[in-house]
Amino acid sequence: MGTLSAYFGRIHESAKTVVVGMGITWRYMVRPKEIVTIEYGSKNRAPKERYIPDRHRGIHFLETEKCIHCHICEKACPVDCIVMDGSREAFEGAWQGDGCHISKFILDLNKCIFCNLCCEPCPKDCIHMGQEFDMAGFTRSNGVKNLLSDGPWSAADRSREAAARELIVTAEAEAKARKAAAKKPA
Amino acid sequence: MSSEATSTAALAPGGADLRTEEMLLNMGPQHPATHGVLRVMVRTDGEMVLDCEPHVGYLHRCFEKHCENVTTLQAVLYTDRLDYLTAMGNNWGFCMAVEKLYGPELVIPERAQYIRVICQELNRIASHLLAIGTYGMDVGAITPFLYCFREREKILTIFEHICGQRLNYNYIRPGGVAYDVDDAMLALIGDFCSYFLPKIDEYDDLLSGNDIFVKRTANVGVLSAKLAIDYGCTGPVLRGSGVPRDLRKDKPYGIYERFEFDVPVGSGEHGTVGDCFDRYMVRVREMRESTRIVRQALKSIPGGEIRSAKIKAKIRPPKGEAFTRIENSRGDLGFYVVSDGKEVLYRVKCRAPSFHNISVLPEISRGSMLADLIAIIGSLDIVLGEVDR
Amino acid sequence: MERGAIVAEVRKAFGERITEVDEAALEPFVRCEASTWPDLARFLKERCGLDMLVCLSGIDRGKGVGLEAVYNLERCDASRVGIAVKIRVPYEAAVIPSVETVWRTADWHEREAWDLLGIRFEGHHNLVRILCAEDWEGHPLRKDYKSPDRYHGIKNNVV
Amino acid sequence: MNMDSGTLVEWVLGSDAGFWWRLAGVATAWALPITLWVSLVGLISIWLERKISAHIQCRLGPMEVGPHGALQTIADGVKLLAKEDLIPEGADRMLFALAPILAFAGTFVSFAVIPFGPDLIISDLDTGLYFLAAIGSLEAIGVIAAGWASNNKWALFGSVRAATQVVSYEIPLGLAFVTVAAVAGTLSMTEMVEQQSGMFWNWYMFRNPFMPIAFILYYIASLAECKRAPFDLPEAESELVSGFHTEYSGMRFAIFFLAEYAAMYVVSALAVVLFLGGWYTGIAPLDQALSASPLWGNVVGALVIITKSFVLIFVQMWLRWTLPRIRLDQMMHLCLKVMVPIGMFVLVLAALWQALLPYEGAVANHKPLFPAVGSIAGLAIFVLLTVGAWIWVRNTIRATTSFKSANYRI
Repeated sequence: MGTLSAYFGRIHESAKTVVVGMGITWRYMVRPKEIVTIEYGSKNRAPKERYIPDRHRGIHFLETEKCIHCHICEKACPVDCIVMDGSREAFEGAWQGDGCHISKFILDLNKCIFCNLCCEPCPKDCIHMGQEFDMAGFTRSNGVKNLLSDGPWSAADRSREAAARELIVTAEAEAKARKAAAKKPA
Repeated sequence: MSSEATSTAALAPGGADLRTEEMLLNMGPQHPATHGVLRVMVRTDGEMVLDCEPHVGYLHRCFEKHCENVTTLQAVLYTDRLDYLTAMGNNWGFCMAVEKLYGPELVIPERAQYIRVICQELNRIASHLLAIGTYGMDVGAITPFLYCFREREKILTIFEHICGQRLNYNYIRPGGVAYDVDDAMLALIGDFCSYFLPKIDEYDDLLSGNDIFVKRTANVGVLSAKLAIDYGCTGPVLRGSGVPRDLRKDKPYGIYERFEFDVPVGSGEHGTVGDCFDRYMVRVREMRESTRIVRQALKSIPGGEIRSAKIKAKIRPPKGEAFTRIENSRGDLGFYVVSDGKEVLYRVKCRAPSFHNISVLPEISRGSMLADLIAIIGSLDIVLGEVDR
Repeated sequence: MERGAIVAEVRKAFGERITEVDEAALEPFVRCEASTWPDLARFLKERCGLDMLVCLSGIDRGKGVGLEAVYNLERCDASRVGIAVKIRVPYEAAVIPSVETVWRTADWHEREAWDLLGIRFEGHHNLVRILCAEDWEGHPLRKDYKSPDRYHGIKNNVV
Repeated sequence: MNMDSGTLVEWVLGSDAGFWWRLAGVATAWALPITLWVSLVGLISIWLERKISAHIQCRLGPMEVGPHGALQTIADGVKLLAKEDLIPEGADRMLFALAPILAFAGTFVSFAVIPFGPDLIISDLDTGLYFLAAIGSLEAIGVIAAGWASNNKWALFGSVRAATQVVSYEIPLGLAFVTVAAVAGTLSMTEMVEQQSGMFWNWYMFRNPFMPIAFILYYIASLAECKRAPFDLPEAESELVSGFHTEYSGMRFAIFFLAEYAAMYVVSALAVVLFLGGWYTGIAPLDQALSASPLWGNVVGALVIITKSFVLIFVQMWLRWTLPRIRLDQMMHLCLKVMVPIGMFVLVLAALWQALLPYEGAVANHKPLFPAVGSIAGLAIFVLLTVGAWIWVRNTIRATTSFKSANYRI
């Protein structure tokens, strides 16, 4: 009798666990609001700023006006994906940085591992990890970006850059005002 | 499996009247169940595995050589790529070794310690979720895998908020952590904890309690405690064999001595101690314990600095040698670092838990069936990025 | 048994064969000659209970010193007492007796050290490369290693 | 449409001169709609499988091609057609090409005896059930041939597993067949359905207290027969890469795929005919009203049988996305040590019940008291099983929460 009850006990146990498992899967199946995936490129998707965190490490953007061409980011890069060139003297076709002239700022995204090590030591805080992450292309040269000519890729980055610029302008104006105020009594 | 193992031995050619032919089966490096690029040479007799031999090295990326060529700070992000499912732990392990070189004067700020613990435990949950999910898939249950990924996704998003990346964090740095965590993020983690605990019950109902699953994993791949220690197995693999060894308890690093948690060990609920089910169950229970730790840490996290001022931007570890280990989600992750006082470390050796855990595979899979071999590989939960480094 | 006791016992049993002991280092260690190592290994495992070989690190100490193998041993109980054993061998005779029969995990670790640093472990049953390809030339973690320009016709882009 | 098999055969054999033409004509006339139907079943059930699995797993599933991805399968079919037809080196080329056709033929021929409506049956054989049992295992030959011809060890493993599984599960399947036959007293499909007319408690499922168990046995065995999870060992993708069709690609793979889904339909439709009242809705007045017009009787009958079949297919899918896969020895254990003995007992007891309390059936409109006891007992057992399952689920499953956070959107 013991073996018989064990035999049917086993069947009971198996059937029970199968049914319980089916209960769980049923519960999810009939609840569309549990669905966590979204369609790629869905129009219902919120704008990127909403779901990409602020600290997201996407494709870099550079505030060219601030850059002083100090090569620190180039040195910090563990995979040598940044190549920059420029000089203190003005020359044709160069970008005017903060007293410097940069002629080249190439970022090879094929190599980049998005570690943020280039942004951290920047003395002028001018290179940033942006919000754009879509870098698919048909050729490898597609991944090589010239940060001087290619601006921020996404709207979020553009607005962030604009905000940063505004900050500089206001800071400069404030500094000027302070200087003027300091001069007056003298 | 023991009785079946002996019967297989009798079935082996020469032992039986019926002459059967052995087959040499090459499993991997491209096989859905090898969790990466592991190649296992299997000698089979029908469905029975007579012997198997794992071949590793298909993912060798010269981690140790890299570390001899990049600065200490840059080496941190190479550790991300070891056990890419527990990158926080790798960061921490490496940073701990570097910090040890600085000697006891180096004090890591309290807040950084707490953030480290929270991140590490969340990462442990994420890693175990993947281990459980893929284990379900190895034995044929695909749905739990997706459920686990759903939860893991939330943890990864939390990490994305904290440090900007989902997998290769490069977050824990020598002397502290890279960025501060704001209160909203901490609240988010708290919300996740309360959401997550009931989900573990669900996995228990759906997978761990399922009779087919239990029958597939119980008494399969029994790893005795002695063998596990002999092979240097650590983490859930060792604990599954009933050995309650956990560095967080035995040699508390960081601030682990402040938290209350248990060390789950395999008890042979449905079979022998040290079988696949025990290893699996240890992981499930560890997720609960990790959630406990995270909650305690969230309660008592102080404010303040997140990076020690003693470590400058240019990290030049003092001359010396240090070997430290942390309890990563797959076992004891150790780093042996040798510094000659330069910015670049002289030698970095990584003691990878998966490297030990996979080496025990031939011992525990002899005499099992082919389907069991898959279950055993899954229960060892190896990450080839770490085995091959 | 504390670490000090282990060291004392080892000293008592091996005397002069232990060439150096440093308990004050960040990683306390015992140093011995390669010939002493099998005996010491067995002694440490059987008498001192260090039943787990946590890590075997091969280190190239540079010209004039040679190669070094560091064995981190530990007792797998709550105390987790451990000690490192360091063995130094010259480049020209980089041979250390294998301890794969003492701790079975040494099998793969010794293969790795052979693969990456070229330390030969005598008595190992299958000392072949484990991480690098079987036909790889040289031992990459040696300090004098030069990476080949080509491997099977594939150009090496790393400068 | 009403074409009696006897007359059809006579018609074909009738004239010597046009025999082959007539045979070809009849074959085409029947094969074409069945081919279309098989393709349609394949399309629908593959789409269903994708959507069901997706919704079980909190996913959306295919959404792009057609509304809710309804045309995704067609797109995939086109892709498979356009793919290169690969035959691995060292393969047995002829057998390799033949195997998918063999596998498909077995399932395809089964449609010949499966009724869709009172008159919608290609051939109402007197030995319909027997024919099905015989022809159903033809698929195994195709699978074995595929595994052998591929010259791939994984494929060979898969095919040997398939052989083991299909051959051993023929036994409980056959036992379930015999149980129904013992109750029905016939092997003809249409006659069996006719016997189940009237209210739904006339269905064989509730004919006596053992029939629900026979149904469950049949269902489990049929899962194994068409290699569905948890019995998907022959193509266990995590163990054997893809089992017997590892080396197949393009159209040949598509044929295997189609055969699998067609087999799912065949076993489900068979379950409907054998246990669930065939084309009858189970509500006597409705059936009577419909059968007044042969056209409506057939159309609604076909719809009913298809709906019931798809409900069973749905359960197959539901099971597949819930359960892990069992091991080979456990599969054999389940078959030989659990299902065969229980099937035997069920057969003996059902036959005894039938002998002691004969049920004349609704056809004769003769309803004595005792047979009603059988139906009541059968219904009671069924309700008991259902309620028991419900209680298990209620008592075990705990409530879970959705993720809510005021702070960030995850």
